[in-house]
Amino acid sequence: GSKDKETGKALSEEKIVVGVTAGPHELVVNKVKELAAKEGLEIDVKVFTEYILPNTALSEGDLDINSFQTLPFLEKVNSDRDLNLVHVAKTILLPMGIYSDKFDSIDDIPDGASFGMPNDPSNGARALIVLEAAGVITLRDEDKTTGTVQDIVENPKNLKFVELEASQLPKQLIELDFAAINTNFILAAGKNPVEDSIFLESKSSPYVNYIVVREENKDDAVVKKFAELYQSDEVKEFIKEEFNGTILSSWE
Amino acid sequence: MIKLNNVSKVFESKSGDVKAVSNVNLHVKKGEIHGVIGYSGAGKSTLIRCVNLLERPTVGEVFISGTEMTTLPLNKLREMRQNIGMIFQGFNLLKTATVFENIAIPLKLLGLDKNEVELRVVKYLEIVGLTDRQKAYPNQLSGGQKQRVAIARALAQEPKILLSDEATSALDPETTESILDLLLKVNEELGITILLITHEMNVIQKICDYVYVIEGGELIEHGSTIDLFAAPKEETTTKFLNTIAQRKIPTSLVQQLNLTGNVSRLTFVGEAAGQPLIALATERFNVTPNILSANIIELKNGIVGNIVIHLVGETNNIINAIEFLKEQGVGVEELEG
Amino acid sequence: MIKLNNVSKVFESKSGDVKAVSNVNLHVKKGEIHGVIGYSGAGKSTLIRCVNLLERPTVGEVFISGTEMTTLPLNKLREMRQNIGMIFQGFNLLKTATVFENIAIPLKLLGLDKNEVELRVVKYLEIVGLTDRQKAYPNQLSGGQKQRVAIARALAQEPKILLSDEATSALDPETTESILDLLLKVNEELGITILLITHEMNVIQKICDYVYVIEGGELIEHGSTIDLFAAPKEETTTKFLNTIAQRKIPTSLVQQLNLTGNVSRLTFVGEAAGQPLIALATERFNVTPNILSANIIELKNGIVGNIVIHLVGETNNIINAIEFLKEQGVGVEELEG
Amino acid sequence: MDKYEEFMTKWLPVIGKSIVETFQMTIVSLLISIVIGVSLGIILVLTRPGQSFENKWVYRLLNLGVNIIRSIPFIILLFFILPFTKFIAGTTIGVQGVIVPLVIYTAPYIARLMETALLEVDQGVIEAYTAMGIKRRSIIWNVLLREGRSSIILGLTIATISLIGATAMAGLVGAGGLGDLAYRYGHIQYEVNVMYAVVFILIILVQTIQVVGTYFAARLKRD
Amino acid sequence: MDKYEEFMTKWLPVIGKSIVETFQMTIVSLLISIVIGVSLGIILVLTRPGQSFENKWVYRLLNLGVNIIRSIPFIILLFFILPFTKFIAGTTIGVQGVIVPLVIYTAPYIARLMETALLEVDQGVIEAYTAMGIKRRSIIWNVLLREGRSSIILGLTIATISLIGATAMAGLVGAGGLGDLAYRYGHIQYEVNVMYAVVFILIILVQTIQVVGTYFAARLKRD
Ligand SMILES: Nc1ncnc2c1ncn2[C@@H]1O[C@H](COP(=O)(O)OP(=O)(O)OP(=O)(O)O)[C@@H](O)[C@H]1O
Ligand SMILES: Nc1ncnc2c1ncn2[C@@H]1O[C@H](COP(=O)(O)OP(=O)(O)OP(=O)(O)O)[C@@H](O)[C@H]1O
Ligand SMILES: [Mg+2]
Ligand SMILES: [Mg+2]
Repeated sequence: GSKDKETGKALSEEKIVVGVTAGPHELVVNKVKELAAKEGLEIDVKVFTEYILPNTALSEGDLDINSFQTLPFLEKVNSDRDLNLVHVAKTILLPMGIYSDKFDSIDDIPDGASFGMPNDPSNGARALIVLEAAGVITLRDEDKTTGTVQDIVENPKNLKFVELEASQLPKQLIELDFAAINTNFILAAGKNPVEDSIFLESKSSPYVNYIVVREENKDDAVVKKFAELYQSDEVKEFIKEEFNGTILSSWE
Repeated sequence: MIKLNNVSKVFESKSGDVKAVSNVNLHVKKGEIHGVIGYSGAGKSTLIRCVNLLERPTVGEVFISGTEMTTLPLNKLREMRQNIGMIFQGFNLLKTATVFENIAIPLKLLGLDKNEVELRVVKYLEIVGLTDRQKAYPNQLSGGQKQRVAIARALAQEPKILLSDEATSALDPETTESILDLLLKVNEELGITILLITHEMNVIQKICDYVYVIEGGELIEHGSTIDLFAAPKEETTTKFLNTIAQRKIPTSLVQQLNLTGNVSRLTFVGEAAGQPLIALATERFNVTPNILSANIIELKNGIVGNIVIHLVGETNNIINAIEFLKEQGVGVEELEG
Repeated sequence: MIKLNNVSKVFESKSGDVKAVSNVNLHVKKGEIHGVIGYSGAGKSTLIRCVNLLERPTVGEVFISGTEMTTLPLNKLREMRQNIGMIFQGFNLLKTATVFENIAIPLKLLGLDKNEVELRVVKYLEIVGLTDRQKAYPNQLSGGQKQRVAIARALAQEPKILLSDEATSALDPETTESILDLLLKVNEELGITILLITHEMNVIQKICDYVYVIEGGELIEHGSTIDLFAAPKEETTTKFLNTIAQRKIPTSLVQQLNLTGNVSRLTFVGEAAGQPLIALATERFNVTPNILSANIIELKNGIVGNIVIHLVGETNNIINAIEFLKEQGVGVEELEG
Repeated sequence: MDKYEEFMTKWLPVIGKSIVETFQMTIVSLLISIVIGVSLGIILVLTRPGQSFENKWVYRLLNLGVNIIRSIPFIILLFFILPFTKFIAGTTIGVQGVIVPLVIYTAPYIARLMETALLEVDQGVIEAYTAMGIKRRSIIWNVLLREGRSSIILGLTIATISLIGATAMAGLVGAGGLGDLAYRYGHIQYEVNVMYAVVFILIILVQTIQVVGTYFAARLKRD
Repeated sequence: MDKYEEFMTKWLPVIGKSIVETFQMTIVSLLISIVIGVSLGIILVLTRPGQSFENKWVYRLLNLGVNIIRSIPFIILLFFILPFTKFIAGTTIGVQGVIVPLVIYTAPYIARLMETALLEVDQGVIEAYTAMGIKRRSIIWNVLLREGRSSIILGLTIATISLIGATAMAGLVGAGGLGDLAYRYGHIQYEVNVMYAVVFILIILVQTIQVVGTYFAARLKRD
């Protein structure tokens, strides 16, 4: 458990600490926690509203497992901070969509329109990838998962890019012409991604989320058990019910 | 001008209620200078603060120029106060302002124009002798200098009424003298009405027309300065008077002259003091006067003389001489030989 | 006990340097009471604050019980200060503490045990007459009451040396009298050494052995109280003395008696004051004395008499009588008829 | 040197822009907050029991209002009042959109600091000016604010620095600024040099404000 | 009524847990911050030019240190000092992990507020006690802190409320608490009722602290 802070040892079989970010990841892991409890595994869920710390804390042994991130993000953090974290299993996919209060289709977007996008680099890059997929801009052909507004090579509509806190985009949508918004936030705002979006990220998106652990624990029994519980049918059912098909289980 | 009707003030506090002023009546007519004396804690400051309602009387009425103050709305009260200057026991200067500014700021705020403010400040700084310290801040001043700034501030307002709470108590005699001269001058020339508190009898002696003696919040004695000096009734009053006029014959003086015969204290007041009555009496009744102690107190409105006299002569003549003096309005009190 | 060598203090400020104390020498021996007088702003407070180094002299040495204070390390200075009590011109009480606590807290901090603190506080509260106000906070006290708390605080420390800056200036004569009696008592019984500032000559008269007169930061005159009262040299000193002893013949008294002959002021000091010299002289030289004004000032260590006398008789006799008085040590100053 | 130049060409414009944004946000919201906060502080002091404008209801209401706003953490306040921000500023985005929440956050805070400063002003002087029949408005300006100015300046210095801290969260509504730059590029992107540069700039900025504040407070104090 | 009950059964435990977390964070870091902050404030006042422990270097260094820490917005500070937090607290997450940054954020802030409060204390009384040969340590306790206590309490009230505000960001490091709850459910998940409930609790909490603070400050003030 959390007392076992030294890295390099196998994780405890009775109690693990799992880090998640607030929102769907939290909800799903709480479901996993319920299931685990029945099997004698105690899970302590730590909820973060920030994206770096769950990784550094994992690396330092304050967490045993985390479940909140996509691969591009994990790779960036690993290389930035010299961490040794590895992904062990897929979790959920939250497709990002493009939404607008003013226009019904991407084609109606006028010249010089304002485009709202998340201000954190990972979601920001993702938004640009989605926008490119919608055919509005072209990005530099390097690693697009770390792209920023500076990496746009063509912007025929002269869009203005407004970077905002991801969770507030639904509220501020009225002030923008259109915006890329994460599914969890649009859901929370009472909209349906499938019906309300004017463009939705494809299911083959690289932005699938993963369970992540320290390298030395990747084969630990308890990690396997946690992954199994996560990918169980009960959880799958839970995701379906809870999110109405807007968030997908991505592991088969 | 100032009239207090049955004014009382009670301070409530957890350590018990304090009846600071009880049922005091007081009346200062326009152009008069009245003084309040009393022991420390007698209620003098509280009383004077009731005049401009810094302290609201618990009971009683306060009239200024005929206007009842306690029921006035705030803006009227403010207007009334513009004519009432006050010198505080604790100075109450702006710490962040120089001597000059401490006098100038209130004048500016009272709406005087710039030149007038400048003129007045310069004038009153000169009067209190602080022209060379005008750029100093209060924390760079001596106790007496702070007091003088406070005096200058109150006078520069050129009010119709001046309330003064121990204005000269921190001052040396010379400076006190000059401040008192000034008060007399503004009183005579501008007709300013003054109610002052002091514990220095020379202040009373020099400028007061009338005196109130307060003890335990109550007015125990009051009267014109001359009456009070001539014939104090209460012990407290006497004690205050003793500081200015020795009323005992010094024993050492008694030794100096081998006394036989009658020794009397004569008190001359007003008219009586103006005439050479002793010379007349001694001539007419053929007795030799020997003055043991003479104390002439020059009050604002007259003189009170206390003369301890040794009369030598025939017993009959002495009796007649004393009779004559009494008839002329001289107070006579026989003392033991 | 207290010795200042050539002490000067200059305050620097943007509005110009102020030479508050210039080159002052002063020496108070153990068990003596010395007084400092001078006009407002003369530098008295600054001088006394140099004694316990609240103000560090710009130049000069300060010796207390033989120890040079200005070079002492802080902890030694602190120990020295524990024997020096001080009464401030501005009271300096804790606003957040009651009267009782204001006296008790310093005692506690000086390491006295609880009972002793309690005993002393009760004792000194009684002495300054504030027992019934002991639970009040300073903002609930009158000016004189605050002063008395400050006095009680300083005395309760029972120091070897007491510095007092206008301790009684806010007090009525009666209270002043009782405080002075107390100071005399602790001086006599405990041998406490006192250096005090005052502008009230009756304080000097009653308790001081020696007097310093300061003007513009300089020591312009000093001497034993008797010498100073008998023969003041400086005008400033005279002005201070005038507040206690009328040295002019009241013109009204002159009118009372039709004077012809010699009018002189006689000053008796010490021994001379003890003998019936006037009686002797008038008898021996057959002149008739007429006392116009007699002023006997009882000082702590003796008497100074000022008698204005009218001598009637033959011119030669009068001259001889005056000669005789001069021989006997009486100061004689002829005044115009 | 090369590395240094590279860093400069890449980041200098970004940092420069952030500095401008920080200044805009800080100065504009500070000025508005001072006007509102100081007024509120004065009212809080003057309407309390025993003071010259004693008014139980105004005092209680204001006190409650200030407390309510101070209760809400800035991060929540920022979003809580979005509709209000939109109404006042016309937008909830960018520097313009963050001024309103910053003011709402800072003004009650300044009010409280003012209260502390003004309560220390000697009642005796106020009394002296009251006795002279001087208008209460004049007394506020010429006695209360004047005598309290040293503490007021120290209070405003503290508030300004806290305000700069709060602007760091302005990035949440797209206003940018130095704090946001440090967070996004320094922390999340792990461009540590940017973070150090920004923190260094912030230190210089805050140090300057504090030194100036302390200097004036000391100079204006006269006891 | 049903809806209400449903809300209660679902959220009461969550809110209860958050309240406990907020109290833990606030009280522990407040106590430590007061000890450190008040000490720093006293040193800042006593070592400045003209004061009894005048020491230019200590003063400058401390002043600079306080400024440096105050320069860094909390959100950045939180991450900037992670290694230090790990070293002191053994962890960087949870309530335990947030105490260190909260203290580092609050202590210098309290130091500044103390400075303002203590500078107002009448020099005359300090002088009187110095003249009596009383130890400077005793003077600090019995004069400086005693006479300044009214302002000190108001300052600490302000600091406590700001600290509660800062704990709202504790969610960033997984410490939970009321602010985080409001932020997470209110904004990220749009459970507005939770947000309202939490904001209401915060208002009650802050109002209580302020009322208690104002009451004691007024009671202990004697002029
Ligand atoms: N801190 C200071 N800075 C500048 N000047 C000062 C300072 N303190 C005192 N002075 C000046 O030094 C002179 C002497 O002051 P001091 O307080 O010693 O006078 P004092 O004789 O005690 O007068 P008082 O009888 O009025 O109390 C005065 O002119 C005063 O203005
Ligand atoms: N605010 C207050 N609360 C309680 N008691 C007070 C208050 N103000 C004054 N007193 C008490 O009322 C009495 C009268 O006080 P006041 O200040 O009028 O005396 P005073 O005659 O001016 O004395 P002094 O000559 O010492 O200045 C004193 O006993 C004092 O302690
Ligand atoms: Mg009084
Ligand atoms: Mg003095």
